[in-house]
Amino acid sequence: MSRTDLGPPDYKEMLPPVIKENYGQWLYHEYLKPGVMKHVSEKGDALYTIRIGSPRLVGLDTVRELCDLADKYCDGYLRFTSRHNVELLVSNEANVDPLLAELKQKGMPVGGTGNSISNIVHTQGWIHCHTPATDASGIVKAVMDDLYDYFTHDDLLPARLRVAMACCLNMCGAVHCSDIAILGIHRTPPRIDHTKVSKVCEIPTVIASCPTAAIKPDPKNKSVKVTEEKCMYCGNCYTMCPAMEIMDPLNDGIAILVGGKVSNSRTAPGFSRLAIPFLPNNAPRWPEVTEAVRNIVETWAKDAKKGERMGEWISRIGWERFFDRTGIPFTDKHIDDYIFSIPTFRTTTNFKW
Amino acid sequence: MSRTDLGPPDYKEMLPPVIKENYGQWLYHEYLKPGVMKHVSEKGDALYTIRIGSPRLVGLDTVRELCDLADKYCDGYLRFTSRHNVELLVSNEANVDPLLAELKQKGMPVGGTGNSISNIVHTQGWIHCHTPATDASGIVKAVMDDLYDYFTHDDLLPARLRVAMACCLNMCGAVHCSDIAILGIHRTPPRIDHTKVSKVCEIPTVIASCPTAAIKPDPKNKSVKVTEEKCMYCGNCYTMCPAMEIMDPLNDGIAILVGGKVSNSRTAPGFSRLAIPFLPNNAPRWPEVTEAVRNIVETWAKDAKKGERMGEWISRIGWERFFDRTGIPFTDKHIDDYIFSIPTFRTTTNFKW
Amino acid sequence: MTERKTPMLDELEKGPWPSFVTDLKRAAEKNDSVKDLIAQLEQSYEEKKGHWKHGGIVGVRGYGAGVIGRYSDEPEKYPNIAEFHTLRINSPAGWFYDTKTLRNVCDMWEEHGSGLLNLHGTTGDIILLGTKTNELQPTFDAFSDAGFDLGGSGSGLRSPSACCGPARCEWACYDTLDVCDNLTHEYQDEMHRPMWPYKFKFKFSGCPNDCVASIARSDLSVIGTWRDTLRINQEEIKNYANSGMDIQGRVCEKCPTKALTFNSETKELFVKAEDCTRCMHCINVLPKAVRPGKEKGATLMIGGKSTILRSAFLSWVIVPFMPLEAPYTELKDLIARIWEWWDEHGKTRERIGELIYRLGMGNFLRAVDLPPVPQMVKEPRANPYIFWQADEVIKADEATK
Amino acid sequence: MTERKTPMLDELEKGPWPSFVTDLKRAAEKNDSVKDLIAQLEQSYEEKKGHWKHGGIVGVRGYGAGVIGRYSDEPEKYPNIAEFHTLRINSPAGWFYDTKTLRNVCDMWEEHGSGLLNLHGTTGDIILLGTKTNELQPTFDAFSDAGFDLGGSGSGLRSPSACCGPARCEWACYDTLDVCDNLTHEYQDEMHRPMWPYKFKFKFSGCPNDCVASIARSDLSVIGTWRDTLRINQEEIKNYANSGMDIQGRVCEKCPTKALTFNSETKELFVKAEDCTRCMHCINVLPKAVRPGKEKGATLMIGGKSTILRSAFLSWVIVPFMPLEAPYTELKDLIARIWEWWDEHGKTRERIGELIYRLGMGNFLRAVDLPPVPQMVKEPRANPYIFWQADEVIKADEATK
Ligand code: SRM
Ligand code: SRM
Ligand code: SRM
Ligand code: SRM
Ligand code: SF4
Ligand code: SF4
Ligand code: SF4
Ligand code: SF4
Ligand code: SF4
Ligand code: SF4
Ligand code: SF4
Ligand code: SF4
Repeated sequence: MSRTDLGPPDYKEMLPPVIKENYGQWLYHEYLKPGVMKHVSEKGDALYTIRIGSPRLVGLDTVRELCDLADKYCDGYLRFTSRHNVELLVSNEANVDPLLAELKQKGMPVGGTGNSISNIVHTQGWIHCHTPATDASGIVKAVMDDLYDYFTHDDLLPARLRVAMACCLNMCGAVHCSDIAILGIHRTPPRIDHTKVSKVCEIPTVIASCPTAAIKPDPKNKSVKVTEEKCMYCGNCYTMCPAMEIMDPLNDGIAILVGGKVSNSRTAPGFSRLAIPFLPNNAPRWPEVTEAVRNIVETWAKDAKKGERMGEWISRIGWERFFDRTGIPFTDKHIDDYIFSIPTFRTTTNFKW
Repeated sequence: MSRTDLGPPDYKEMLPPVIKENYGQWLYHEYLKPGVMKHVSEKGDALYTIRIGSPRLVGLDTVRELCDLADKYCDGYLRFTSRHNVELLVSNEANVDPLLAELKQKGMPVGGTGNSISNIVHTQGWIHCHTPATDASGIVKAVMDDLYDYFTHDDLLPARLRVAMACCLNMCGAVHCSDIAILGIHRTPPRIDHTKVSKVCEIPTVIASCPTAAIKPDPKNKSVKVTEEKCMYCGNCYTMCPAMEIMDPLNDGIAILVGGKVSNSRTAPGFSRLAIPFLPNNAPRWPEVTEAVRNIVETWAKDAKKGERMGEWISRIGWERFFDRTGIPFTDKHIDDYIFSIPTFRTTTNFKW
Repeated sequence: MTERKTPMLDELEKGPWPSFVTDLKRAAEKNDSVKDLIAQLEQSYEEKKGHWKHGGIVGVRGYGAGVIGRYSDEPEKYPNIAEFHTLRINSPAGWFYDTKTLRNVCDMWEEHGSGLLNLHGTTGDIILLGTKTNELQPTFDAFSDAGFDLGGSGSGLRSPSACCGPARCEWACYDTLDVCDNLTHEYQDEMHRPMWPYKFKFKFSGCPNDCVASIARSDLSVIGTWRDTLRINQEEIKNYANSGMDIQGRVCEKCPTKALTFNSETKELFVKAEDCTRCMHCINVLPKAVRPGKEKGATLMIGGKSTILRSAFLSWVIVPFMPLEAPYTELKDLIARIWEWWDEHGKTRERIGELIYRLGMGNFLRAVDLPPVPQMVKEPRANPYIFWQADEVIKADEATK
Repeated sequence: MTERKTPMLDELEKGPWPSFVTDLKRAAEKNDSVKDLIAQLEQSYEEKKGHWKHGGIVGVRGYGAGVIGRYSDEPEKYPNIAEFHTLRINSPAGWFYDTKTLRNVCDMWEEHGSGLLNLHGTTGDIILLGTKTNELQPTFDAFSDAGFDLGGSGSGLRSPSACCGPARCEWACYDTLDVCDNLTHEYQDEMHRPMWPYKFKFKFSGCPNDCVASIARSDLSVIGTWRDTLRINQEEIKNYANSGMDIQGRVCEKCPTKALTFNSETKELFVKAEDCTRCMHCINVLPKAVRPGKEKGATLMIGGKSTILRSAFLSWVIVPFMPLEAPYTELKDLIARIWEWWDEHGKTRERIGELIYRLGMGNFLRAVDLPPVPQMVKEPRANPYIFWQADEVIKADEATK
């Protein structure tokens, strides 16, 4: 019988020799070209990293192809990044150019370093989850196709650009702190199947799951009822109770949030904030979404100072200008009405016309 | 019989002629010396204002004395400021110096303009209110005595200094947005007189009055009970119900908050924030309070750049440095645990040691 | 009447700042209630404890507000302050007085009360501090005859107040005194007969310096501003520069939007108008050279208040710009809509800001018919908990029909 | 098994970015479940609606986590994905692989499942995407034999993850990979047998650039930092300056604390150490010339999470500096105290950050025995609603005794 609680494999055993020998002794790095980095150690050793864009949802053929490349050029070593790119770890400088040539020939995108867009961190969508308001992989593909040049170049954008996508507001893609967040949202209250509620759900848990206390017991039906004005369609109740259907093809769609970041560089990390409350779910290529994202990216690229990330740009020019310059209409939806709303209100006369 | 709903007297009738003639046509002003301003109109007319510090709680003798001065030097016109100072409105330049001389001789403080401390906005305290945790007029007198030079000079401080004092957390003195706020606080839960509750109070209103839902019905006693861990001694219940005594001489005292402001100049208005959670109620001259205020003022005066108000100084150096430099200990009390606490937490690694 | 030594209060007659104790003592010479007040205060100083009881409901005929009832909790010991109520007298806009009027106030109050007063209360009223129940009506009658009226208290409109504005300040962007006076007269009923969930305050500041602290201390803050470009007098800029003023350092570098450039050669100052947020800083530092623009009006903000219950709020923008010309119809219409909504939905002791917090700005804006604009927020929502109105979504049953 | 046209998905094979559809189609050639998956996905694209049902409880022997159950809601139409569960395989720290291992993963997954995977899931696991209930145990057995184990799911510890740290980055202030690996092994039980109020995540970043987004996406964020002064190599500064880098503009002016001064004559850069908040900016822009200091460790932060329920939180500082050396006893002791308190007081689906929000930092700090320090807050409280502990006040009955 298999053993339990073995834990993950030992990372040390899978590090390339140049890393083992220079572990903790790296001195600096250089960008040789987009997607190609050189790390130099105190001893003078060098490691070359080639970063390749990945759809993240891959089949075995692709993985084996990557292994072939790593075997051919990297002594069998590669890694994946926190944004799900592939990094081929080249110890021998002579292998860099041939590898790049082969990648080019194979059509595999090299890039994502420095002032570029990296891969879109994303989630399951219609591929595998039960609460999505949209697909994830499809939108990511459409957007990355559209922004492809910004991945393979690092001199077109003022700063790095991190886009994330989550198919529902659970936000598994951690879109809440991204330069641009693409977020699937529901827009109608759950539709309750009263015949199922008492069978498949624990009523007190369902009631407790609602952040706005919109759910009340409905003893007559041995079920629950929802005060619709209070419901903001989070789907929490559905996660607790499959009899409260939240998916609604007529109204589900996408919201765009902008200006978040994670790093502490210069400015503190911050949340992405609502730019576009709703875009329709136009599969298979979501033209409204790609267009909206491109518009935001290009407005920023044109207007920001060098080194200014999306949120830094917005905080310099002000949100009133952001809406002006992108041409995005401002609506009541943009104004927070949840727990921490008050600190987001403009409590000063200092604003721009 | 007297008429009702007459409204306030017509302000127009009490304006000095120079104001009537130049109403809305003032062009600029100058500070001639601390407490002495000259306003010049587009027509070239000038109005001289002499600002005098006032204890605000005054008797008729003082008011009549002010009237005498106004009659003698100001054609009978004077006003009061939003911080309860007196302003003598001199139309005839020749009267300025004689008036100043007489004020000096009478010991009436002239100042409060420009980069000075103005009067302390304050409240009733033991003079007239039923919920105070301390007196107001007494502390104000003690602090203004101590900071007197900063009132009569405008070149000792980096910027204006606005101190306010409220005798309980209702904050009638609007201490919540002051450079320095002196605030009376209670520190123990209300002591309930069960025999009186049902007679003098409306129990549901009392329960609803508690911001932390610490009050529950106590049907056995026909009264209410307080969950002590939840009570933060706001005294709201006492305002609704005199049978819930909140005053507690053993524990009542003073908190100091700092760094608030009201004007939109440079930075947005902001709240004063807790610096010292508790100082004892040492009437009649509250030496701990005067000492604490002086320490904060002098640390700021020494350390801030010209033009930097208390809060601007603190936000430049950081709160960690504020506590260092003033020598005030940081405690769990300083960390917010009310509704909007989360946005006050340090959600970045960017801090100073 | 209790005569006693007051060693603690005596300490407060020392020092350079004018002493309220001295004023109390002088007043006590003419008025026995002040003697008791001093004695009770000395006792409070000794015991570190107030000695006033909850105010009962006292007032004058036809009014539900303007009087704060107050009773000593040791009436046997201090019989002259067994009753010691205050009257709030609505002050003239901007707190301008002539001595005739002020002397008259003194005379009336000498006759009817303790002779103590606050000039002014923090809301801005003349506070007549201490009289007996049976003096309330006569006091009111006297003041009314002299052209005064009561201010607000309780769950109604509180006495509005205004900065000196156009009367004494070059920066006033609207007539603070006139708006204050006009609205105070308009809303006498709302002020004198409290009938709302809680109190409501107006304060009027002529510019963003906000000299009446309206943003912090009023539910509806009216703050002057301008829509066009601030005006620069280049001659005066030169004069400042020549007199040694560090314009680059003290003005340009402190401009929050970096909208200013100073040409140190020509000694000229330029503003990038579309970046300026009208913070007043450059105007404040260079009052002779820089002034507000010409297209003037006010920003309306809502929700300012102190701590109770949901902690203090600063007012936030609801109308970025409203021209304010008498008879202020647009402003009054909006006020009517705001009060109506608050009155309908507010819980007891829930101020307008807290109600909006509870029900959301979207609902508020729809109810009072104001268009949402980005000037209302520092930043848009970070959470995805967006409410959709019925007409914004497709009903499943409609679609299937 | 359903063969059908997929005109919508076909559209997603166009364009330069690698297509998941192409990968699906290639996988479908070898695996029927992927054929059904494609067909069901095409239906989702047509209908704009997901077709997965709530996961039932499935798993492997001895484990309560690591498997997400998933069922098609049209099992008759798509019988090969009637069951289509994912396994979460805990990845090696830093996501470093050799091809031998990775090929082995492929072979095992070819045998037991759909052949589709996510490299990686957003928490960092290898996601084996889609297999049947009766394949779960055999899949696990095979992976276990190959040295792999399951990751986390449900209300337990989730698979910790780490940036590449000292393995490939010059800025790592502690050994992210080792801490991650060590703690993951230490807490196997907490990960595999969920028994808490809700999920709990660790993420380890070697420096404040936070390349694993720990501050946003983990309940306990461990971010490298240093206590002393950053190190400047003046030779390299000169090289940068000579190569045309605008050090004044791009570095000094963007330093958030204005701690840097550049002498353009001598081409030297100086830091005022006590002002620097270690934001990394100057280091990021001048990687050859500036580096972190020598006294290294980590800042511990708590509470990071996504939207549910009280909206998203970023982690906040609870320990400004902790040296991190194996066996990480101080860290583990603290974790034990945190979990104990959360376990005792947390409600179902209440993450640690939300619990602290509900009960207050004061209570949290006392419970886990951490000293309050100003580094924990951006700013102190503005409200006066301060709680006092019993031993900080004088009890009335004690005093009268
Ligand atoms: C490989 C990776 C770590 C890993 O273990 O996987 C990594 C590696 C590096 N990061 Fe990162 N970062 C990685 C994700 C991140 C993330 C997380 C994310 O994007 O989700 C962040 C936070 C992003 C944010 O703020 O929203 C991140 C914020 C940074 C920063 C700060 C940038 C800024 O100015 O805000 C730097 C410094 C810089 O580039 O100037 C940095 C720098 C670097 C350096 C230069 C560090 C070094 O000396 O080796 C590495 C190459 C950067 C590059 O791509 O240009 N790395 N880095 C991750 C690559 C993801 C990818 O495929 O794109
Ligand atoms: C008389 C008064 C208005 C009134 O109708 O009563 C007034 C009058 C003036 N204020 Fe004010 N302010 C008055 C209360 C305020 C307040 C309210 C308060 O203190 O409670 C504020 C907001 C304070 C705050 O931010 O906390 C206030 C913030 C300002 C500012 C902005 C200062 C800043 O940099 O933050 C200026 C501009 C300046 O002085 O540079 C200003 C400027 C002025 C000017 C220069 C305006 C003018 O051109 O006449 C007046 C003389 C100022 C002086 O005292 O040096 N006034 N001013 C108030 C005098 C109160 C007193 O007795 O001290
Ligand atoms: C007299 C005055 C203080 C003073 O010494 O000047 C005052 C005195 C009282 N205030 Fe006030 N407030 C006074 C201005 C304020 C202000 C300042 C302002 O208006 O600019 C505030 C802060 C701004 C605001 O409205 O939030 C203020 C916030 C409160 C509060 C808390 C309200 C809140 O929403 O947080 C209470 C509590 C309550 O309403 O129960 C309160 C309650 C009280 C009561 C009625 C106490 C009570 O519950 O019975 C005090 C009566 C004292 C007495 O015996 O006369 N008072 N009160 C001020 C009115 C004078 C006037 O009319 O000119
Ligand atoms: C697979 C994965 C998305 C992906 O495509 O990569 C995922 C998938 C799910 N997440 Fe997640 N979460 C995944 C990473 C995250 C992250 C990101 C992270 O860990 O860095 C987050 C945001 C960070 C956080 O923890 O807050 C995240 C926040 C959530 C939430 C909201 C939690 C909250 O407190 O706000 C839920 C809702 C819940 O727990 O009921 C959730 C729930 C779910 C469930 C289990 C849906 C459910 O309620 O049953 C999804 C199962 C999908 C499926 O069918 O496989 N998932 N989830 C990620 C795990 C892969 C892995 O193990 O490597
Ligand atoms: S974001 Fe929502 S729909 Fe998407 S994988 Fe996470 S839980 Fe599922
Ligand atoms: S969707 Fe969310 S807000 Fe609506 S009822 Fe369900 S849990 Fe409550
Ligand atoms: S602050 Fe409190 S005690 Fe003081 S006057 Fe106002 S309500 Fe009364
Ligand atoms: S003092 Fe305040 S918190 Fe305490 S019981 Fe009374 S109302 Fe509640
Ligand atoms: S608020 Fe503006 S207009 Fe009014 S007095 Fe102050 S500076 Fe002048
Ligand atoms: S008013 Fe303020 S924002 Fe406008 S130019 Fe002057 S200093 Fe700058
Ligand atoms: S977090 Fe810091 S140490 Fe880790 S990879 Fe990123 S830059 Fe390097
Ligand atoms: S690390 Fe950041 S704060 Fe420190 S000197 Fe460099 S740029 Fe300034």
